[in-house]
This record gives sequence, C-alpha cells and structure tokens, in this order.
Amino acid sequence: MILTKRLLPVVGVMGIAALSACGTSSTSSSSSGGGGGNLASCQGTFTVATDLPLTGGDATDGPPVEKAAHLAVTQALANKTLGGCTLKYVSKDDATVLKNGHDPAQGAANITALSGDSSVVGVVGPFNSSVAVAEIPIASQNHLPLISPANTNPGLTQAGTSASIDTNSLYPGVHSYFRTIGTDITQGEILAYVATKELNFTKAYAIDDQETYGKGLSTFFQKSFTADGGTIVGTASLPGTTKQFQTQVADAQSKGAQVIFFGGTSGNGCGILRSQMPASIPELGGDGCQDNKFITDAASNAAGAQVTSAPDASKLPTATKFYSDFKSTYNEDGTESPYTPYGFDGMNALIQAIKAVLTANNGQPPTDPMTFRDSVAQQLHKLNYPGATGTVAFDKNGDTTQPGFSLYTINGTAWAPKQLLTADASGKVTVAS
Amino acid sequence: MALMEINNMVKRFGGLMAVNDVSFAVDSREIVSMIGPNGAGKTTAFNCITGLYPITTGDVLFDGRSITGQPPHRITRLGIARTFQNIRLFSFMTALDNVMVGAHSWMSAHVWDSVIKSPRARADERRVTDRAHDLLDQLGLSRYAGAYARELPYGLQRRLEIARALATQPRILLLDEPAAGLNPQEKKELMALISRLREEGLTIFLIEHDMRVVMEISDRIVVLDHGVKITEGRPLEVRNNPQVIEAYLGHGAAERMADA
Amino acid sequence: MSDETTASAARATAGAIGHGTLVDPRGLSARTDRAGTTRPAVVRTLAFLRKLYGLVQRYFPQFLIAGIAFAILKVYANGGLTLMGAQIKNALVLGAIYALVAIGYTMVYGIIELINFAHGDVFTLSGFYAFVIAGLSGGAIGSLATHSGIGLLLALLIIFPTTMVAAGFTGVVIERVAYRRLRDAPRLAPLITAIGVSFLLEGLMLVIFGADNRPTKLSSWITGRAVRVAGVDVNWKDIFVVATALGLMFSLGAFVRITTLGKAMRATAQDRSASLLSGINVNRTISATFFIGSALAAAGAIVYSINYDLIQWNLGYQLGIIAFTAAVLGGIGNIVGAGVGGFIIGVISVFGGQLAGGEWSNSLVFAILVIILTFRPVGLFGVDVTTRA
Amino acid sequence: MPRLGLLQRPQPVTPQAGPRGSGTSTFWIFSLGSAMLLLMSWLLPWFVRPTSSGVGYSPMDVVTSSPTGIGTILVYILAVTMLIMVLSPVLEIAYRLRKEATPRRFDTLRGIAAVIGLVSTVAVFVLARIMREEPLFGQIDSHSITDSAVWLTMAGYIIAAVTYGARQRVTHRPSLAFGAVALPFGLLLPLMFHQAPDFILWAAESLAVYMLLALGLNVVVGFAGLLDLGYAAFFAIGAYTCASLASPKHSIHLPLWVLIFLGAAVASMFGAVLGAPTLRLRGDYLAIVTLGFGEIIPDLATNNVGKLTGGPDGISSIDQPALGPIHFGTNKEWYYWSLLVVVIVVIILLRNLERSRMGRAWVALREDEVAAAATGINTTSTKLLAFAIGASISGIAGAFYGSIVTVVTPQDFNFSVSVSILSMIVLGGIGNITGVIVGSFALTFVIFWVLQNLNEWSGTLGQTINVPTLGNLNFSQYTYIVYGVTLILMMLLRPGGLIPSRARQIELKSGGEEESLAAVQGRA
Repeated sequence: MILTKRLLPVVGVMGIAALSACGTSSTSSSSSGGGGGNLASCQGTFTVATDLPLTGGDATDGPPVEKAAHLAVTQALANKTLGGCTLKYVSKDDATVLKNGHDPAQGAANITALSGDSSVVGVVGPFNSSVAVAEIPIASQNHLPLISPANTNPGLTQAGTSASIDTNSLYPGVHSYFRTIGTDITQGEILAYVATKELNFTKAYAIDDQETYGKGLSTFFQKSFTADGGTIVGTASLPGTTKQFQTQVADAQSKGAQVIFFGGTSGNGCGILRSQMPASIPELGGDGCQDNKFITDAASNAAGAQVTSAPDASKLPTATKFYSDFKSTYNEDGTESPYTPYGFDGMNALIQAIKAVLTANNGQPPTDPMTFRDSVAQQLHKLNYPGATGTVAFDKNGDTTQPGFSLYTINGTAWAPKQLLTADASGKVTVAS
Repeated sequence: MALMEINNMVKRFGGLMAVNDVSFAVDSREIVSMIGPNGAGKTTAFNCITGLYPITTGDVLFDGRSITGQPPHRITRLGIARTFQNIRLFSFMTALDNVMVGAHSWMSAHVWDSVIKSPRARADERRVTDRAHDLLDQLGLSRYAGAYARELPYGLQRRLEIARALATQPRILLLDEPAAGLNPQEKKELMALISRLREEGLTIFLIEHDMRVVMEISDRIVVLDHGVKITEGRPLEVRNNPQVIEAYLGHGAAERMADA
Repeated sequence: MSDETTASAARATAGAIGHGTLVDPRGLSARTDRAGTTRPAVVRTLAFLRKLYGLVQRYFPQFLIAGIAFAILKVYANGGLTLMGAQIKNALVLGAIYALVAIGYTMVYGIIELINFAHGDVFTLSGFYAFVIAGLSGGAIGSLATHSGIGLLLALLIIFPTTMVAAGFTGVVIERVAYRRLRDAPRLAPLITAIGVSFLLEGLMLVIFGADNRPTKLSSWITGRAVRVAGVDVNWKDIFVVATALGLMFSLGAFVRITTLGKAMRATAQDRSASLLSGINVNRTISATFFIGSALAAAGAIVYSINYDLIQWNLGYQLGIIAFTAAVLGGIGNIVGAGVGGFIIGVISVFGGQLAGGEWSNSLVFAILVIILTFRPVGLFGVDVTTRA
Repeated sequence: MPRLGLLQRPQPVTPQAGPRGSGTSTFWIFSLGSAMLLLMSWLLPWFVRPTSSGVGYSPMDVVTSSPTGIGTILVYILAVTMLIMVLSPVLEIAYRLRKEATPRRFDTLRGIAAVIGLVSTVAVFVLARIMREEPLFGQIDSHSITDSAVWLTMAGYIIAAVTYGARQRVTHRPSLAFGAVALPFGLLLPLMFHQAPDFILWAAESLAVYMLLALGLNVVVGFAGLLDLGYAAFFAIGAYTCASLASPKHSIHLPLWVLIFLGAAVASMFGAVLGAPTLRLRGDYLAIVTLGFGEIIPDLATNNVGKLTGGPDGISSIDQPALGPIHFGTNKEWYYWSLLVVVIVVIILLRNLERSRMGRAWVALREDEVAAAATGINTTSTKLLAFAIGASISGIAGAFYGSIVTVVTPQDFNFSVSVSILSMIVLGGIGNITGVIVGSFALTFVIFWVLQNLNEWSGTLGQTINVPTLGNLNFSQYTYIVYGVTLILMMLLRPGGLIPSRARQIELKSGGEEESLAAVQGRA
C-alpha cells in the first residue's frame, strides 16, 4: 500500500518531466533537470512568500517585483525543480492604507504570521529599508530566510555604517538576511563620483525624506561628495508627506548649490521636488527615484534629473529569457522597474537553496521546520547561481558579491540607462560600461 | 458676628456696573432676602459670592475669612451652597445621584479607593447613599430616587435642587428665586421648608420676586437697584421705603402711592 | 405598589417634608478648607502661571508679530535679500491658498458654530473636479489655455466657475445630508459627523483616484517670469495665485456687506432664531454659506493645481488643519481675519521651515494652533472680552 | 390637612424601569453576531479553498458530494439547523415589520434547532478531532480552515443558543448576558484559529489593543464628555516609553510586566500635562487642541527629539516577554490572553470608577459644568483625572503594542488611529463599556481582518476561477470609507451607538447648549 502511494507520484513526475523536456527544450537550462533522482521521491509542500509594498503610494514599486518572484515559483513548479515536492506561493503586502504605503508595523506583522506558519521556508522581501529594520529581528528569531531585492541601507548588514541602525540588535537569532542588490555606500560613492567627476560640480544641497533609506543614502552621498572635493552647502530633512519644497529650493539657490541631491523615494517627493526646482539646476538621486512616478510627478521638468539605480539588466544577455517570459506571462515589459529581475533572482536563489537542502538531505525535507530554514540559509550563503542579473552569490554578511549601479537619465518620457558603475572596497569608482 | 459679610463689592462687565459698591452682612441663623427689579444685579451678586464670577473689587468674608478669588468648589466646601434661578440639575442623572453629587466633597474615598472599591470606598458610598436617601425621603422625593432629574415635575425639581445643596453640608444656603414657577401650595411648602432649615441651624440668603414669600419669611431684606444697594432693613421698613417703591414702579410711583 | 403609595401618602400628609434632620449638624461647624493649607510655593507658582497666562493672552499679537519680524530679519541676515525675497514670495503664495481655504472654515463656524472638518477634503475634491473638468474635453481646455492669452482667459473662465459650482454643490449636499439634522444637537455631535464626512471623502477619493498624487497638468497653463526683483524671479503663476486670492476675498467681503444674502448671513450668524423670526430663510442662508465656502476652497484648489501641479487624496487633511489655524488666528467668524491669518500662517510655515528646518514647519503651525486656542481663542484681531473689564 | 401636590401627579417613574433599549440592542447584536459567525463558518472554507479537495468540511462539499458517512449526515443536520438559526432573525424582522409578535411555535422550533445544532456541532468537532478518517467525512485535512470553521460554528451556536434560549434574561440583564457570552468567546478566540497565525496576530495586535484603547478613550469622551481627537498621542507616549526601555535602543531591557505600569504612569502624567491647557476650553476647541497635540507628538518622534525616539524609523527589535516556559514572541496568542486579562481588569476597575464619586462627578461635569462647580466638584482636577486615567490605559496598550509588533514608528500614531478609536466607541455606544467592547470588536474585525484578508481571498478565488483581475482588487482601501460611514450614520441615526447608555442616548438626541465654567467666567 505504502509502496504504491510512494511510487505513483514518481511515475507521474517522470512522465511530466519528460514531456516538458521534449516540448520546451530551452526551459531546462536554469533548472538543471531533476538533480539527483532522489528529488523525485520528495514529498511535501513548502511555502515561499513575498513581502512587498503592493498598494497605496508604493504601488509602483512592489507589484512588478512580486510578479517576477511569482513567475519564478510558477516556472519552478512547471519545471519540477524540486522534484516531487511542490511549492505554495504566498504574497504579503506590507503597505497599509493608514500609512498610504509601506508600513514597518505591517511588515513585522506579516513576517510574524509567516514565521508562525511552519511550512514557510523563505521570503523574498522587503522592499524598503525601514520595513527591513522591523522585519529582520523577527525573521532572525524564527530562523526565516529573507532575501531583499531592493534594500540598500548598509546598516542592515554591516555594523557601524549607519547612524540610525544598530546592526547587531537586528539579529537576536541567526543571520538569515540576504540581498541581491548593492548598498548605499557604493551608491553614495557612485553618485558623488558622477557629481564631482562627470558633472564637475563642487556645491551640492542635500534633502532627505527622513526614512532609513533616504537619510542613509544622503549621508553616504554627503560623505563621498566631501571626500571627492565638493562642499555640501546645506541640508534639509522633510517628512514624506511634504508637497512644497520651494522653501528649501530657495535656500539652496541662495547658497549657490549647483545640484540638489534627494535621498528618498519618489513616493516621498523625489519627483515633486524636481517639478518645483528651476530647470537649470539638476537633481541627483538614488534608486528610490527611478520609477515612472518620478516622471509623472516631475512633469515638464523631468529632464535634468540623474539617478543611480539597480544595474539595468534589460540589456544583459542573461536576462533576455526572463524579460520574454515576463512579457508572455503578464503582458507587461517588466522594464519600468529595474528591480523586477532582482525579485526573480531572489526567488530563484531561494528555490535553488531549498533544492540544495533537499538534495543534501537525500531528497526529503528536514522534519523540523527550524532546521529546514537554517539549512536554507546555509545553502544561500554557499549559493552561486547564474541568475538573470548575473551571478547570484552572497558574502558572509548576506550582501551581494557584485555591487554596482547604473546611472539613469530621463530620455524624453522614460528613464534611460547611461552607464554602469561599480565601486571597489576602497571607494574607487570605475565605469564598467 | 456676621456669618457672611460683603464689603464694597463691585462687578463690572465691560462698561456696565452690574454690582456697584454693595455691602451688607448676613448673620448666623438669619433669613435674609435680596430683592430688586429685573436686572438689578441680584444673580450677579450671587455668582460673585459663590465664585462663578471673579469680583472686580471688594471683598467677601465668610466666617471672618476672605473667600474672594477662591474657586467655586472651594467656596462650596467652606459651607456656602446655592441653587439656581433656572434650575440646573444634572438632567440625566437620577434624583438620588444628583443628591449624591452634592455630597461629593464630603466623601473621603480617594480615587484609588474608588478604583479598587476598597472597604473605605464602600463605607463611604453607603454612608452617602443613606444620607441621600434620607434627604430625598424628608423632602418627599423618595419615590423619584431612581428617576432622571428631568423627568421630575417642575416643583419637585426645585426641591431636588435644594436637596442637592443641602447634601453639601452648608452653613449658609443661597437660594436664587426658589419660589419661581411654584403654585401657591408649593410656595407654602417651600416657606415651611425654609423655616425648618433655619430652625435646624442653617442661615438662608435668598433672592425672591414673590413679595408675599419675602415678607413672610425674611428677617431682613436687602434691596438692589441698578447694581446699587438702595436700602436694607426689616420687611416692614423696606415695604414702606419710597426708594424701593420707586425702584419697582418707576419714578413718581412713591408719591402716587402716598396720594392714593 | 399600593403599600408604597399609602406609605408616602402618610408621609406626605404629615407635612410638606418628612421628619428627621435636613441639615447635617457637621455642616454647621466652622471649617477650614483643605485647600487652605496649600504651601506658599505652590501658591506662588500658580500665581506666576496665572500671570504668565494673562501676559500671553494679552500680548499674543505683539509676540507673534515680533517673532515673525525676527524670523524675516534673521533670514535676511543669513541669506541676504534674495533669499528673503524668495521666501516672502513663497510665503505669500502658500498663504494665499491657506487664506482661500480658511475663509470656508470661518464662514461656516461663524454661522453654525461648527468646525467643518471636511472642508479640507472639499478642497482636495475640488482639485479632482478641476482635474476631471480639464481632462473632460480630451484636454481641449488645456490646449486652449496654453494656446494664447485669450485662450488662457477662456480656459480660466471655464474651469473656475464650473469647479466652484461643483464644489459649492458638494458643500451644500454635505450640509444637507450630514449636518442639518444635527443643528440643534450638542456641539460635539456634528463635529464627529464632520470628521466622518472627512474620512468618507478621503476614502472615496482614494478609491476613485488612487493613492498616488495626481499631476493635474494645469501647471502648463501659466508659465514664464513676470518680473525679477532683487534677484528673485517672480513668475506669472505666483502673481496669479495671490491676485486670485485677494480678488476673491475682496469680492466676498463686498458681497457679504452689500447684498441681501450677505446681510442675511451676518444676521443668521448673530442670532439664528431672531433671524428666523425676522423672515430670513435660515436654511437657505446656511446652504449659501456652505456653497460660498466650498466654492472658495475650489478656487484655492485650482490655484494650488496651477501652482504645484498635483493633487492627492489625503492632501486636504493637513492643509485643512493649517487653514483652520489660520481661521482661528484671524478670529473665527471674521472673513478678513481668515484671509490675513492665511498669509500669516504662510509666513510662519515658510520662515519657520527655513530657520528651524523643514521638518519643524508643521509642528510649528500646530503649536500656534494649540497656543492660540488655549490663550486667545478670539484670535489676533478679536477684542478679548476679559480685557474689556 | 393640606393635600400634597405630589399625590396628584400622574404615574411616577419607577426606578426599576431600567435601560430597556440597551437590552433589546444586546439581543439583536447577539442574534446578528451568531448569524454572522454561522454564515462565516460556511463561507470561510468556500472562500479560502474553493476546491473541494482537501477540505472535508465545507458547504460546497456537502452540496456536491453524496452522503456516505455519519460525518456527512451530521453535517447535513448541522446545515439545516444552521439555516433555521440564520433565517430566524430575518423571519422575526418580517413579523416585526407587520407589527406582530412571532408565534410561540416559532420559538420552540428555534430552540430545538439550537439544541440539535449544538449537539451535532460538538459531535462533528469531536469526531473531526479524534478520527480524521475517510468514512466519516470523506477526505479530512487538518487544514486550519477546517478547524476554524468548526470552531466558528460552535461559537455561533453557543451564542445563538444562549441568546434564544435565555431571551428574557438577555433583555433584562444585558451586561450580565453580554459578559456570559463575550468572556468565553473572547477566551476561546485564539483556539478557533489556532492554526492561522494571521488571525492570532489580529486578535492580539488589533482587537485586544484597540479594545483597551477604546476603553481608555471612553473615559475621556464617554464619562467626562471631553472630545479628545489626539488620543493616539498618549498611545504613542506609552509605546515609545516601553520601547525605549525594552530594546537594544538604549540597551535597557525591562520586562513587559514592569513596563505596563511604567507606561501607564508616564502616559497618565502626560495626559494631565497636555490636558491642563485645555481645561478652560469649550468642547469643540478642546477637540482641536487635543488634535494639535496628536499631531505634534508624532512629529517630535519623527524629528528624533533628544535622540530618544529613533526618528522616522522608530524603535525596533523590542523585547518580547516570556512567562515561564512560554515565549510570547513565538506564541502570540499569549499576548492576546494576557491582554484579555488586562482588559477584564480594566473593565472591572472602570466600572468601579464609573459608579463611584468620581464617575458621578464626571457625569455632572458633562451635564452642567457650572452646577457641578457650585456643588463642590473641583472641575480642574476632575477633568485632569479623566485625561490622566484615559491616558494611562492607552499607556498600557502602548506597552503591549510595541512588544507585539516589535517596532514602533511615529506613523503608527497618526490622526487616523485616533479617529479609528473614536469610531469604535461611537459605533458601540459612547459612555457604555459594553458598547465600547462591541464597537471595538466589530470595527477591528472588519478593518483589520476582513478587509485585509479579502485581498488575499479574492486573489485565491481569482486564481481558481481564472479571473486573475480579482487579485488586483484592493479592499483595504475602503478602510477610510468604513470609518467615515460609521461616524456619520451613527451620529445621524443612532447617536447613542449600538448599545447605548440610556442617558447618553437621550442626551445626544436632544441635548441643550453646553456651557462651560470657563465660558461663564470668561464673561466676567
């Protein structure tokens, strides 16, 4: 009786695998078949989840990433990446109406709920650094792997780099946090390089949106800008609800600022600031500004903004397939947010880690959910996976091993990547392309 | 010695002198009435004495101590209780609760006692409840104990207000037109009540329009007109004072009266 | 039942009142008040606080004006004439919008003593009306406006009346549905309803127009620099905003003073029941008040869109409170006061933001709100009744 | 002998009349509540898992599959009795509309249905727990939803049985009946959903915390009649105090059980301090001043005053307490239970207070400030006490909130939080503790559970029936509309709330002009 029960799915799975291999031979490149034959005997359903801002003021950020991550799950299921085991996909929204966007408390509640569900083995998210600050300790206590496609604040992983984050206190349990994107240290260095070396500015005015991400990025930019020989003529820190920036713009102008830097997201006023600035002064910003919302907000004044953001993957040969799959699944380009492929890679990294755990465990999931989660985290550290954005691998802090950012400018009515820049450990910026 | 003494009290509203340099005294266990035409400043004087209005200049002495500038609740605690011209009961509290509110300042239970319902608070509540029932009982209101104050007939509302004032354990009771709106029978009962209160040791100071009531019960009468005290004396003296007649009936009235 | 009746009847027949002691003998003893033992230090502190309260109450306008003057001079000292000029321009533009919204608060409060909490959201809603109306003809109005000077005038002549009338009717409907039934209820009932209306409007706008701020595309209507004074670019837009606000305010002032309806409004504000007796249609007068107040908020929303090119569902909440602050600053019920209050608040938030940092400008306005309501609820220009004594 | 006027008066009002309206409301709320629970127990599995595979206990399964085992038959019986119970209020309303009383037979039938339903529910529950076997139910899955549905059915039936079985008692002693139903229901709530961590979190974070907040605000608004629109500020003060003292922020780690008292003390202090300037103000001005404070306090936190608050990111990694071997971080239901104990204690203490000299003083103040002052009530200290006590309760709520959520940010305490608490007490009944509990339950359930989960449910439904656009519906954006409509409708139609305190109801309908002592003195 037991034998037949075990055998049946094996036969079924093999049949489907063979069929899919025949039908679409190109799909199996990343899933690398069923791995060990013992994976096929795998039994069980695990849950993978995303936690991203999907509604409210952040609705332009989260949904494409969520779709990309969902796509990764769908493909893994179709490809039987985990053999006989199946994946359940849960999408959590960390935005609330009362905050009109991402809400750390909601994020914490989501992670708490996901942690409480013993079938959950990993989460892709969060998007915002302030949410990460709330979520990481809970995930750490519950051994739950978190893979962020968009958190750039270095204080999340590297102690002593952020004034507002006590990194060590974020990990009361195990270290289970990873990210597929570089940190603001790199981003700040690159932005300062662009401002001083490429645009030849010496006076900058820095505004931030008071959040973890924005304030952090602004601090790193100021540091690097000063180090590169520039002067910060003034700073301002304004709540995300701010709609009038004239006071600060006038202040900046009177202090002779050649460029205004905005550390923050377009939901918190990056584009509105641009619309209220004189066209003659350019605006410089980080990845939080690089979205369509910026362009609609900035309206006729949009040109003249330069921002760095996640490396543009849309031209990478490794990402071609992702973008075509995305297009065929959702009938959207997936290019409006550079983070989209990072969500895809994050989820794939998670699935690959799960697969590695299963393979190492003779095709069966560890019985204790905590052990399972711990093993997934360990496998993530070891991972070296060819993703859409390049090789996905994490260092001991959980940071990506290939930090880099692209510089984007407004070209007509859309963002256009100008160049890819990377920075080494000493802060030396090189133009990669 | 006078229980309550008002010295040169002045109350000014903008340019209007509502009470202008009024002085008089009320002795212990005396019934003193204050009369005067509408707008003479009687109620204003009441409000000044009980601390609802700050006095512009002048002084109010109670039992030899100045109470000028004290907040109303402290004046009440010192022993001055009052009723209002237009009845001000707590309409949505029961009659019993109204009286119990009167005893508020004589309850010793601290907030903490109330919160945890300590034995002290219970004893306190019981004592005050008993006393309130007793007061209602004696004033013929016991069957209304559980009714909202607004549900009481008008005459009984007046009586309930007196009960509430009595619950504050006053030494002097200030009644603002207690007979207003009462029928003759009720007025008679009111006069009996006031006499009895005096017999029990209370001092009464009242404003009243009803001359029959005033003349019958008052020991002394203070007459106010346009904020100024025009005379003071025993009922008979006041009744025949031409100034008073003039104040009530207009200029020349006294002569006409004398002629008639 | 019958027992009780006979009992009380028996008691009643014994006399008006029952037997026993009415006067608590303890009450007849002389007593010193517990508070009489207050320590002198406490007494002195209280006296000092009272004196301070009195001082602030009496000299609040002087303090405020001195503070503003100091702030302006400080900015001048720090950043020179250009910065000061630029900030004054910003303050006037912001103040003009606050003033237009504040008038609605002040009129409604003046006439029915209701803090129309939803007024800020009527402002936002009007912004969306303008957005919709401008977009209705497939952007024809917009292209008309950007075509030529006369085209712009035409476009403004279309958008202002339509939006203002739509907003006015919204205000009237709100009053009719939510407030009228509660006109004689205690003050707090309509206030709670007003908060409800505010939330309902915000919710509806959120659902219909989405959570993001919507560029209204009106900013391209008026462009260009009018004049450059001391290094400050004064744009046509800025002039337009301030001129519209002042124009509307003066016409409203004239309207209230001259017309029959205006007189009816003033009469109703003075004494509603007396107005009713003297033949004024109070309901219609109140409706008219709501109509005018909402229409002015709509005008504010249009100039806001032209100047800032954005509207967002929850914009009205904070702007509403700031405008309300302006209204109480000018003395609630006082139309001119509300206008002046709007400009003062504009100056406070801009210069306060410049000096203390932008993150403090909201707190500053709220602190003004708390101080003015606590110390001088009659506002800057109202004569305090206590000082008359 | 003179006859007394007293005797000629018409029928005196007897004190025993009592608040009848309140009892009837309680009865109807119970009816509605049980009907909702029963409906939910049916609909929940259907919504969440539209496929009949895996869920044995779903109405869809009952409808689509042929009866085989005892279990299925039991479920059929249950279904019929449920239908009767759910429909009976409808029938009752139909009769009421025709101004007729429901026939006695109807009561009997309903009683029988209640008993049979109760028995079969218990039977289903026990069978499902003991033997998860095929012959009984078809396929039984230990899925959370199955369990929840069974628990919900049980709760619904118990309430229905109590309500209908003891109808007279419910109408006459509403508070007692309410306690008898609410207490066990409240205690069992986490068990009903013990496999749904979302729900436990809702119960702890939203329901229990907001209930506490609503009880606190009720002291200020309901008892003392002072409309406080910035109540979230005190919540913030409590939460920040406790977060600072139980997190790595300042490396201080005090246990929650100490912090509750500390939070209450600090918040009440602030309550008195911030209340002081409002003492002389009229009702609506007071409301706006408190609103101003409600805006300033989170602003101060955002601007990181004195480097205490951590700025816009707030304070994170807040400690989670343990009670012996139970670690609250992993067993969130213990938060709920401990909060429930706190809520019950607070309710008892508040009832004591309400019926004490302080309670009377508050009502007196609310009704007539001038008369209250003239009756010896210290208006200043009485008002401040209301602010302080109200704030102290929110301080307790804040301590728990920080601990449960593990992070506090200034945005958690904005105006909409104050309004949501206000909506709860307005919905339930201003000034009435029972009403406040009902109101906070109803609104937190709708806002923080139903609306939030509808997104997910409709998404799942959309996936299954191939209408993926269903997943794009965002129900939580209706939150503001729910609050707004609640406030407007309640004020217009039923100002006393669902379960009004009798006095408040009449008062709000036909109250006169309030006149504050300050206004009187201000005339001077």
